[in-house]
Amino acid sequence: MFKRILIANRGEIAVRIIRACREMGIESVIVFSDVDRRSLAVRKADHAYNIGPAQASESYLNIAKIIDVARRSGVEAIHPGYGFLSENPKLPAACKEAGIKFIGPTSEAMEMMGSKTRARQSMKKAGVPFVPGSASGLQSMEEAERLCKQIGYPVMLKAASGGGGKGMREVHSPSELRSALESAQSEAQRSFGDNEVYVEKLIVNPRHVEVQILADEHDNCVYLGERECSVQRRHQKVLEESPSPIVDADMRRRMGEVAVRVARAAHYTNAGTVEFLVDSERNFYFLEMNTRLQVEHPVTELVTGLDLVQLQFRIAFGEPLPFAQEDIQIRGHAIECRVYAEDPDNNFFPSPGRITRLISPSGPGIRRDSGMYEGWDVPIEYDPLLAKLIGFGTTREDAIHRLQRALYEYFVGGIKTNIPLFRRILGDPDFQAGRIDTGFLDRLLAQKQPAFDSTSDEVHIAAAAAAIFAATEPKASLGIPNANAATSSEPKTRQHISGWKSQARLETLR
Amino acid sequence: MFKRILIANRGEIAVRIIRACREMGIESVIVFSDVDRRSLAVRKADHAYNIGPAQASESYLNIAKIIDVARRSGVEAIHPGYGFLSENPKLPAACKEAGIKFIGPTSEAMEMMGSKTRARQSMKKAGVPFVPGSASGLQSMEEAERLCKQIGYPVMLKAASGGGGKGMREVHSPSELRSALESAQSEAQRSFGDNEVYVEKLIVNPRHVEVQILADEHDNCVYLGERECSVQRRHQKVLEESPSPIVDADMRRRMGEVAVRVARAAHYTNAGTVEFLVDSERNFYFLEMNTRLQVEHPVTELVTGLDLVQLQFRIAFGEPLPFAQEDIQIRGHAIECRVYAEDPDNNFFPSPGRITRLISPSGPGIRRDSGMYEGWDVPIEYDPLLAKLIGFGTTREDAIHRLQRALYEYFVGGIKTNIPLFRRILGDPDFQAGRIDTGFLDRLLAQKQPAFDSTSDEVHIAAAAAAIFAATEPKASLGIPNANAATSSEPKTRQHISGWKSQARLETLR
Amino acid sequence: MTYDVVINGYTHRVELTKGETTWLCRVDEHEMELDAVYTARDVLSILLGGKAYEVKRERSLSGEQHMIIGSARYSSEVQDPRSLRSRRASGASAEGPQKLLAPMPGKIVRILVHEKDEVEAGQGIIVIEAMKMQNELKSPKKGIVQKIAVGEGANVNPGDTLVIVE
Amino acid sequence: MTYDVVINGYTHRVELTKGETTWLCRVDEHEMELDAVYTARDVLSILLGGKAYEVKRERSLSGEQHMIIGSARYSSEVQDPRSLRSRRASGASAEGPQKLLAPMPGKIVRILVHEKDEVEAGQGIIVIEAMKMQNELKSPKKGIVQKIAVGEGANVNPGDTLVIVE
Repeated sequence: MFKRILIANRGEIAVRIIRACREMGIESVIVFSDVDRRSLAVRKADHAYNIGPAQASESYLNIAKIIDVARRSGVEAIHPGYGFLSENPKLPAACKEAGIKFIGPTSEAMEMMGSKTRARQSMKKAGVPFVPGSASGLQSMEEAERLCKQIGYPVMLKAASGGGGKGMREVHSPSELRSALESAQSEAQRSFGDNEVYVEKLIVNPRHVEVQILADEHDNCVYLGERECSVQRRHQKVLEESPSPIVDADMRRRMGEVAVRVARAAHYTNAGTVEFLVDSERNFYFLEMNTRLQVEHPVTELVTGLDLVQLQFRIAFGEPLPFAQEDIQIRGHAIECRVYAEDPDNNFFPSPGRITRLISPSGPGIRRDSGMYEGWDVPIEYDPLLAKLIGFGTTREDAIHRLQRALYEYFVGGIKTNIPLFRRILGDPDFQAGRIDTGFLDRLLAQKQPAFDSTSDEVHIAAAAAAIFAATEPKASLGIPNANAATSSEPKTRQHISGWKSQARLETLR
Repeated sequence: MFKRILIANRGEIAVRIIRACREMGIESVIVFSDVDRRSLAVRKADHAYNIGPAQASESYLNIAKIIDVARRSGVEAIHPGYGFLSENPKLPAACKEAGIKFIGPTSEAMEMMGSKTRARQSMKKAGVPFVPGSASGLQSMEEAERLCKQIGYPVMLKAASGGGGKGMREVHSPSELRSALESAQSEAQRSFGDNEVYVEKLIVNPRHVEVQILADEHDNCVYLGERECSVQRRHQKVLEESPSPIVDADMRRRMGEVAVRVARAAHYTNAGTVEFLVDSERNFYFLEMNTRLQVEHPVTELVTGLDLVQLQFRIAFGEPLPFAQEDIQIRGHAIECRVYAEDPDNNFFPSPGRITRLISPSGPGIRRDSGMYEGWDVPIEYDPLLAKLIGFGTTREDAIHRLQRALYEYFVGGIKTNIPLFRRILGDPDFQAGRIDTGFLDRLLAQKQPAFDSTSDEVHIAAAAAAIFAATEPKASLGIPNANAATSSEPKTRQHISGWKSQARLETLR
Repeated sequence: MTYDVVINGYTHRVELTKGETTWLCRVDEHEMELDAVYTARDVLSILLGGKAYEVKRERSLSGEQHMIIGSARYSSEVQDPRSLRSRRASGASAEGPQKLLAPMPGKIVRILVHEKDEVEAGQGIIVIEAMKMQNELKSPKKGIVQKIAVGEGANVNPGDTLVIVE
Repeated sequence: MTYDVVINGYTHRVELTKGETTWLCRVDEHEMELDAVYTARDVLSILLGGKAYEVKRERSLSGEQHMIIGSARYSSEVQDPRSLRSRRASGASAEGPQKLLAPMPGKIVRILVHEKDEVEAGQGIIVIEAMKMQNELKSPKKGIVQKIAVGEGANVNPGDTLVIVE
């Protein structure tokens, strides 16, 4: 196995990969930006190198710096995690040039899948089912109008190099087309440095179901069941589960076989995910392939009993898959909650800052993949994902109750998180019945919250407790007394910002 | 399902049961002694009642007080956990009288299994394999001498109402018999209020393998695979795993079928465990039946995907088992470490006191069932079990590496724990090869530790770090600044004891 | 001690008296004898009769405070009735011109109104990008856009005035 | 600053100089420039060149201190060379009569020696029960049992003298 590898990422996924390294006896090398010196990943890694300022473009997105550290630290391979450079074919290319193994697919496979339009073309050949739409980028407003008319409204505009919902626009009538196209193109340009946009038939309230595949370098490829990812906000996944409430054994086999066909058509290797749209008749259409480890990979690990990151290492090292398709058994049900630093009471605004108090759930059926700890400052520069809380149960109902219990225990102080949102989702009758689609969460958030009874016993306890806190901890500090720098390298900016922030919040709240 | 139940226990198992209640929508009622006011169980329960002073005899062992609270709080059932009253037939009897459901077997089944000698007699009828020995308690020294001669030395003396290794003595020659018998009888009297002792052939370095069974009240009974519990210190289990490295599918079926026969012979209901001794030829002999939930039940939960406590509730409520024997599938491997408050460097002396720092492991394949938290004072009056760390892996090797990684992360400050012991066990070649028996741990502890290199880089870092701590936190307190009483009800004694303790330790260390 | 405690917008009068080992506590008309102990900073274990509550205090740097009891989350503000300051702090109104301030550091990616436009309370006014998310800031009140203080593409700090609605 | 740091019984001379953002640190003959920051009380993150170490300080109420680095655990004692006190504290010897003290609260269940018995260092002397465990206390030195200060069945507090070995 590899002796030493580099992790070109941060946050919970960097910690996840470091843990897999330790379990396999591989030395981990982490790179970090100035604001991540105290990150949990740096605490846990065997080696750590600063690669510059907070801005990702000058650190986590800078291939030259990462390859340089890889050379200096003498690693044999690089794991990109998700986000950042994970789907940028230039990284595997640079690795190849430097004689370092990239833990993921080849740059060719990545490039092909990275461009939605090129992917469509080759997948068509492989006989993969598709949502009707333009097989290539829109060259002009005129072409767009013609195609949309021909496909029929509503349609969806998508960035060819897009992902994570950026550069996507729904268009319900010809009148909306021009502005939608322009903003989609500008967002695509801003997000991916490529303004190519294509058009697809819009399937109203589809489900988003994806299939995990693993392909080794000896022509073996298996599917590990599906993940239901329909609970989304602004095209961002919020909660995922496996198996999907609507997928039975037969549909699982059919989707899995298509997914394997997709992977083979792209000569794909290592772990990948094939995303499908599923309509109300349970027809599924190929959406795209994600050429990396997914945020939500743990739900698949819990129902298959496998470790995907360890398997990624084995595949990259050239080992054949240790099992065949028929050895894969799905057992039980797993659900993942993505805990974000955002304020559900205030339009889900980002909520960076110091975590002053952290009480984490544990116990039966609970897995926690976290990048935070008490006393840590959540930086303002990066994605707000703090941790993933995953619940396993014998049945879907058990898994829901597990998570409700765990959320009951979970407490993050100092910053806002979306933990209350998950209490709402898991308690919703439609969710509990498995009646979810990509419109589910918006509908839920539009609902009125149940009326509040200001005379309940619990309210009296809350009032009494607030008074007791005030009487006994009048000016207890928000900081962690001893969690300061041994040297005076504490970033001053943070305090400054906090000061501003509090004033800002107070005034806007008026 | 029950609306409300009472938990007649404390520590991690009380928390475990409270969590199961919350997941099933059952209100939990906890009882606590004066020193447990701040226990994690009281924090998490829905209702909590003080039942008196620290001494178990006046609180957790006091049936009258517990039944009284059960009546006042209007519970429908009582879960005894393990230890304390869990194997005392008087509790189910008192429950029956009070019209409260006991979550466990009937007092009759418990009584029959509680007396090793009576158990032997009826199991003999059921054709259960036995270690040769006296079927009844020893009446006199003369009878003891005659029987031991007839069985042949070495022999083992055992308390008839015993458990947890108390009242057990090995006897290797007639000359040792008298003193061994006397001390076994006195310890049995002290521990169980019953000095009955019987004798068995001593199987040298046996394995200790037990089978989990579940029996509902509709005559269904299944086995859930086995647990290997051979890693013991002074007959106390330290680490358990499932499956056992030496049990194959055929042996599992044969042991399971015997276990079910044992349960049926005793008209047993709810969860129980049948313990076997296994000799070097993999013959297994019935040892005893534990008529309660076991400390080590989580390893079975991880490899079966079931929740034993939730199933206990269902069975006690009168539901039939939701599955048949053929539905049970064992997948993967799980290992449990029992984290005790004891000092491995100092003869495993108990180490109560305040937990000043707690960093707990999490992430893939790690389950933590804990009764401790940072700032909590571990009381001196009870069993030193603080928490259970359970690792799951696709294979036994994976599970070992998981736990090694988790122990790498685990940190408990302020008191001593046996965490370093597990690092030794999991790193031992014999353990890794599955070559373990009840003598394994004593042999391991007798081994010299590898020589220490005082010039390694890590030693220099340790020295530098110690100096930096001294330079930057010269008199940092051991207490948790804000974790003091809102009212002045903090037990004074603790500080007093701590003061004494430190002095005592210092002097004895000379 | 006496406090006015605002829970989810409803004000309660709380009278606290510290007893030997418990708190005598009067909330509005309700007398309660609470056994309350800290188990950690910001975490109280409270027993009332047989009922057990774990109350966690959630504080954000903005000064907001919530009481978490199990799955329920109550916004709470504690006022000392004798203190004028807190009175004033809570006595804010929507009269007069309102500033729309940047709630977080970020970049202005779109401005959705022009000066002199009429806007509804809650209408989207400006889009700011932070933590890789685009967030729409809404008008604090119904009125006229008096001034737009920033341009698209500008980087703003928390507290910067973005727009004034008259 | 200069310290004598005893790691697992071996004394190292440590010279510390606080730099701008790092510590210049000389351990015996080794010069190191350490980037050391606290991530929590008793937890240091240390970078040396590319190597990363998390060092956790384990302190027990008895005053013992260990440095935990990954799976390794080093007993450590820090002495200020100028301080006599620490010298004396560390300069303990096994000369003269030694008291065997109760290390924990508990109950004496068995006494294994008699006064005037000769005992080896490490020989079992007395059995005490606490936290539901029986623990055998061993002789601190080779010598003669001078006095047995407790009887079987007695309850003892930490620090109580149990036996004196001459």
